[in-house]
Amino acid sequence: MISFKPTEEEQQLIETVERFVRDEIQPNADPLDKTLIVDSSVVKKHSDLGLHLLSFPEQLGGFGLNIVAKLMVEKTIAKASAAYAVALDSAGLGAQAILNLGTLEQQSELLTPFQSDPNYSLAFAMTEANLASHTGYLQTTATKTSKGYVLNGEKMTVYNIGRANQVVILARTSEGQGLEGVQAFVVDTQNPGLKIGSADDRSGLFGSQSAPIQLSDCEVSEFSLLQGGDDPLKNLTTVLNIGRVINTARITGVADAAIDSITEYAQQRETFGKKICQHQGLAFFMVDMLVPVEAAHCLNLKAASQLDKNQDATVASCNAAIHANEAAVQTTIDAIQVFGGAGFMKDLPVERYMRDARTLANTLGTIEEHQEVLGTALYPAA
Amino acid sequence: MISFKPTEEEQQLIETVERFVRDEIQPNADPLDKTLIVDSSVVKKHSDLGLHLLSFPEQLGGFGLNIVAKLMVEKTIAKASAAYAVALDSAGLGAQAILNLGTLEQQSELLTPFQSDPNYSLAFAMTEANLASHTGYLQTTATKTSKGYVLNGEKMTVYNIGRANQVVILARTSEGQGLEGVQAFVVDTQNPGLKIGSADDRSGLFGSQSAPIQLSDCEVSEFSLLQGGDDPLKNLTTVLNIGRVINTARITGVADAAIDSITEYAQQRETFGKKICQHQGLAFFMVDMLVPVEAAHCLNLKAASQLDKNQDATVASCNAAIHANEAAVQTTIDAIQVFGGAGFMKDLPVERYMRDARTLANTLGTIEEHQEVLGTALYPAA
Amino acid sequence: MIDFEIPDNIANLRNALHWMMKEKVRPHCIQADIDAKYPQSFYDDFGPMAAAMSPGGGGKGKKKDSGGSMGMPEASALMAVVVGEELGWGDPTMALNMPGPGTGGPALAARGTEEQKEKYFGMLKGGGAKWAAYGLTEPGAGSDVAHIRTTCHKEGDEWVLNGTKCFISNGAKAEWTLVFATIDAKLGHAGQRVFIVEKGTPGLTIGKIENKMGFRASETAEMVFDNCRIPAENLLGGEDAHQKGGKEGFKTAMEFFDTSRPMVGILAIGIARAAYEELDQWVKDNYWLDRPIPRYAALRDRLNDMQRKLDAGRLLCWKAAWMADNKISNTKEASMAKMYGPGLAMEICSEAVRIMGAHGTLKGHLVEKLYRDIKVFDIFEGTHQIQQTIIAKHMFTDVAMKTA
Amino acid sequence: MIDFEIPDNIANLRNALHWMMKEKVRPHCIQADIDAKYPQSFYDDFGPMAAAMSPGGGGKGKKKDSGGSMGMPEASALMAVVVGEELGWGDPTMALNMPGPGTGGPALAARGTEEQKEKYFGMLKGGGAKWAAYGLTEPGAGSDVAHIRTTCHKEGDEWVLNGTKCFISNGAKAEWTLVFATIDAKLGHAGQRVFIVEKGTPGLTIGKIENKMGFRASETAEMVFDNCRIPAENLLGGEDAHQKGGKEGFKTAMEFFDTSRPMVGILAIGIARAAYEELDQWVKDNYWLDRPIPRYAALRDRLNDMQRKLDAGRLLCWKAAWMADNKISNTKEASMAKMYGPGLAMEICSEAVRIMGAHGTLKGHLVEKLYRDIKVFDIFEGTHQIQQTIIAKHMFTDVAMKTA
Repeated sequence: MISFKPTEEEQQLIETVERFVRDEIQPNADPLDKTLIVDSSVVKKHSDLGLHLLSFPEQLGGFGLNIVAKLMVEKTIAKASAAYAVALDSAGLGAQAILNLGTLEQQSELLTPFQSDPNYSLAFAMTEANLASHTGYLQTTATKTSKGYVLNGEKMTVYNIGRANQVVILARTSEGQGLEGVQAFVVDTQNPGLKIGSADDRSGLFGSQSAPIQLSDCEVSEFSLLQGGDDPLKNLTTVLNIGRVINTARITGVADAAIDSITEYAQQRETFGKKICQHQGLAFFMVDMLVPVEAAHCLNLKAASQLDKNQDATVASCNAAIHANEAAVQTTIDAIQVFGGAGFMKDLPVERYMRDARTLANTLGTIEEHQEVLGTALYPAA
Repeated sequence: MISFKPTEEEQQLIETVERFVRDEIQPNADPLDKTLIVDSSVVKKHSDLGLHLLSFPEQLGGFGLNIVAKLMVEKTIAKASAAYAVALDSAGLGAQAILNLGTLEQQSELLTPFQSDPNYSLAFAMTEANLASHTGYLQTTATKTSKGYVLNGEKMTVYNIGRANQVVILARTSEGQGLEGVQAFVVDTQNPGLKIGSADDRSGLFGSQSAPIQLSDCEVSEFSLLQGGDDPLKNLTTVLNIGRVINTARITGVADAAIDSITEYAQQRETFGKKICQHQGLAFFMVDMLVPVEAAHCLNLKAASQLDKNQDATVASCNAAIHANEAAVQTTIDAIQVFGGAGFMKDLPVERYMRDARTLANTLGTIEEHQEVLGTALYPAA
Repeated sequence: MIDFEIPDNIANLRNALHWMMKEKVRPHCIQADIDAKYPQSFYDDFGPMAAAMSPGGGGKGKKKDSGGSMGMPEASALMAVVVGEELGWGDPTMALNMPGPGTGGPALAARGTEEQKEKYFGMLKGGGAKWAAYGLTEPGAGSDVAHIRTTCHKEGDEWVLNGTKCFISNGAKAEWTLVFATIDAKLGHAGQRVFIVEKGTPGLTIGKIENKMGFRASETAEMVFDNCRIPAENLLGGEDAHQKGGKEGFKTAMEFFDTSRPMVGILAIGIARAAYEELDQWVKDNYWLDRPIPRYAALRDRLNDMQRKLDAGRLLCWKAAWMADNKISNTKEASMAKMYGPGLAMEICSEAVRIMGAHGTLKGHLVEKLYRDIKVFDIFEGTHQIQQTIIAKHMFTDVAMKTA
Repeated sequence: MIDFEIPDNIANLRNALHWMMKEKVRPHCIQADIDAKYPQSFYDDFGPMAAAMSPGGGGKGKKKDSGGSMGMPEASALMAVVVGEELGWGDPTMALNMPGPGTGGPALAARGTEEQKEKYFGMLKGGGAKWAAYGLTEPGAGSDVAHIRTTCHKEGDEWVLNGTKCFISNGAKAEWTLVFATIDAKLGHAGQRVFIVEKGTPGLTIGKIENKMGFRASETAEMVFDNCRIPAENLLGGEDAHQKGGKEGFKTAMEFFDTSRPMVGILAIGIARAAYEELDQWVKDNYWLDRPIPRYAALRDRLNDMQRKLDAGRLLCWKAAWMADNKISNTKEASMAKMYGPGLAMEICSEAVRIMGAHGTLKGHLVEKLYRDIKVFDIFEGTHQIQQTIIAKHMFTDVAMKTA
């Protein structure tokens, strides 16, 4: 039955997260953007609350929370600091891949360390230099050997790789269209065949360090391969759909922050003898920012809800990602317009929103990729 | 040297046309839309002024006017009535094709009748049912025989065909990319192999009747083929570029009319105790209509100027066509918004502007075709 | 729990309405556009069944009847928008053509006295398709509800109405019309009264039937009141309702926007979905199946964008309706739904016509008709700009907004 | 005659500037963005030659010098926009970084006394790169020129300035700055005065240098005036100018918008062209040459749209400039050029970054920098909304417009 009401558990969780954000993230958001240093006490408090393991099953120390709840948490944190949302997500899509694609044995061995070590971290490597994140054109290969697999290729924009213990890598084991023939491997970051490049310097998300990695005859054991369970292609698709929903949650969080900032400013600041919000032209301009962000959030909730029901959320998650990318990029650009010259200065967070929204929008697949995935799903050429 | 100033001759011509429009077209615009009957006295006065033969060389009874001047004339007429602009253009692109592609003998024989018979008329048939006006995919064929050519195929949206004496038909004489292999034939509308379908009923341009034609083993003489002169492909391209400029001139004329109508209305009508134009939100909305129309007109002037200098105007004319199509369609839609419910009623001309702009925009190649032509010209695949 | 699944009973109703639209309405809609009406016989056959199934037909006034023999779900704003999308999809004019009390229904149900409800809902039952109408708009007022100029004054047991109403859907054929008037324009909202005016009341004449660009199969009439005398008992809600502090008339005009605006939004989404489906098929026929043309990637992106925005608009309507049902203040969300749907539908219809080229403007093609039909959705029930103004008022709550 | 051909002498100048931008500026622009400045030595070498070639450098004040040894065309607004596109293309910050009088130049040339012109233009000549600045904006005033709060009052032979100016380009390194102040805010425009304030004048301190999102290689300073005493002869235009009915100061602020706005428009077009060219190459490298990917038609359409809109914006700027040169009132057209260029450039930069995906946000890519640089063009010299207001005033001449 159609409903927009969170459960009571979700409501309570959000209130907890809101308190954490107000006390811990909000005051540290600007310092992270300026210093690029993640405050370790924030990381500690985040993991004390168990927020890093929300979606882990209970036997692995988590709360077994669904994607809708995870979406709400990520949106709430990103609203204060998108970089912290990324940096604090130490399990992230890598752990999600292990949960969805790994055997129980793999899950247990690879995810148990999170319970004892608050600094334990997993990264996820998909994007390649050519053609951005077009998974259909991944060139990293995994070749079967007698002892396991040998990986070769290059990945870019691997978030949190600097502190990660393991990294889940998508590589091609056979030719195929789209995700066919692509499988996931868990590789120790100490593996001598894996080289982490120097940290990326990006427009935004300062502090959520990403870097490229290079795989040169990187040997991994048979155990590293996540077999993919009952339906490997479907399950890998699900992992990427979850990735889109989480990234979209962060993007809409940033857009929300931008809207909050102009809403407040437009009611304080006067120009030409009136509050900014009392100039009808500017009021309409701001209203036009609101609607697509609200729609993007609804689309994302729909995708998350489908994932929680074990339905194929490919279309819904691509829809949400595209809508949110467009809305958040435009909203954060337009927010600067409302602030005028002051919006361009690093004294106010609004310029950070613009850089962070843009950077998130180009993460884990761009609009170009989502369009391609959508087109293939909805309008297969005859 | 860059200049936006018309010549004195052009200035005088426009003043003449403006008088003609004010006296003859303006009062007849709404009747034509309602009755679909072209007023013959308007046709007579139009030809008395020689406006139907503006671009003919002097030896054929014309004024040898350039495309820039023709653009200005067509825009001025279409501003009052797009349907009259089409209906009064009895020589039209058909004559243009004969001038640009025909021999002197063909020009003389095929165009001289215009001087003696004010009702003489030529049509131009390019568009086909499949893929709209994608000239690259024309399927009408002309096969060489001992006596001449045999044409087979179907054309749609042939304006003025009902009263035309001759029709210029684009047909494929050999395989080729784009316009390669396409040639123009002049066919008598009495030819037994040519069948004119029943008149189209379209969204707009009421009165400028168009119809489809069917060619079934339509035999034409050798003389019917317009050889294309020194460089047939280039010259045919030029004809189509001219067609775009003229159609774009009409479209911008309609957009101008819509803007004039809202400018007047917004200064008269009050809502919520103020003139419409004093509501800043609506004033900005109207300003946003103005800019793209002005830009479209500049782009079209550039294309016309290039044609007059015998330069390749393919890119410029496609740019102008796309820009004008988008701008005029949006402007005429938005003009109705300014009028509110009244704009939707046939008592005011503003709903006609919306229908006429849309119909012109889908004439002689849609945005899709212009994009394809542009893309091929500018970004040839490696 | 956050959920987007349509419950089975609503889905069944929607599917049934879809079937009726596809089989019974679509085949006639182009001709009805040309004739500027569906024949009365069409409504006599189709109308009663459709009205019974249509969520908007009786609104909440029908709630107690609606759980009955048709096995229908309980009426709700959410049900209305889920099912209503099919009305827009079938033929936009159907949304206003459906026999029954139409837009006047909810107002009568909510504000009428028991006697008024019994008499006037009863008047529409039995004996073929019958309509009622809602007379608010005036020439010169448009979206400006506060500036109604039609006057009323009491003379003995009667009210006397003078003025002109325009753009009244089904005004000419309505058995009765709810008419808004003012006892004194200077009193503003407090002076407004609503009357039930029966067809054929002396002093009421039907002015011109509008000749419209689109939405032609829906009749739009002018109603002229010249010393039109109405019995005192036809004051909506009775005299008592106006003793409690007034603004009853204005409230009547306003309070149903919270559910009617999402409904207009979803009707527009339905129309846009119809255009999208036509285009999808056309692109398949012309760009994919016949030959490998390089433009297909470009067109596929356009189709992608359309289906995405359709779903975005749908969810905005659902959310606003869900809020209404759950008694959560939804004025902002209802305006967002109303603002987004018609704008998007105009965009999609325009793009469909554009891509279909010379075909797109040819009468007989559904998209040609939809292109002319859709524009008015951005105007009635509060223009796009009125919605922006309302949303702005809710966005900037700390500062008193002027409508400027 | 309607004509769009660039005359040879202007084309030569443009090509020369393009070469300089490509060879001398582009190789340093990413590092300058990181350092938030070009080194002084860069300007000492590059600056004088560039300033001599740059049309905006001296404006009309340099007209009589400019026909000389460089074989340059006569200075005109049209020449400025044709050539100026290359400044934006090379590095947007260059437009404000160019040594010389900058934005203050035209005002001094037009309004200054002969003595003032001789002294202060002279001060910038010889001995390496030197700058002047233009101090109009205040914290809390923004685009609201009428509400200047910096005060001036006369004490004997001196004027005393108090207040704060912000967002002043080259403010910290300027040899002199034109400073706008008011003798009495209640007098509005009539109370405004403009002063030439020399670097190091006691009472003038340079506040913070802004840390900006983009446009970083252009210095933006705060200037604080605390009982800053200026000799009476530094009142721009002298006392006499203010006896004629006032508003001299306000006119000084306004009258150069007719040529400066098309210039801002074309700078934005130049920036957008740079992003478009980067994207074009990237698409070629990634979508065409390497492998046959079906998306190329979709991306080609995007490139088509970009080059078309670039030309549209270019022509709007050309037209506004041509009108200025031909003494045709161009306020509306200048605002149209200013409104269109920066908006378009933001759109193109954003789309280029988007299509380039993970590469697009990586520092070191030109588009990443341009994306951060461009936004401010839609703000300075009158925001987008200010341009809309101006255009509306010209569109609706019959009705007095409020700025509301």
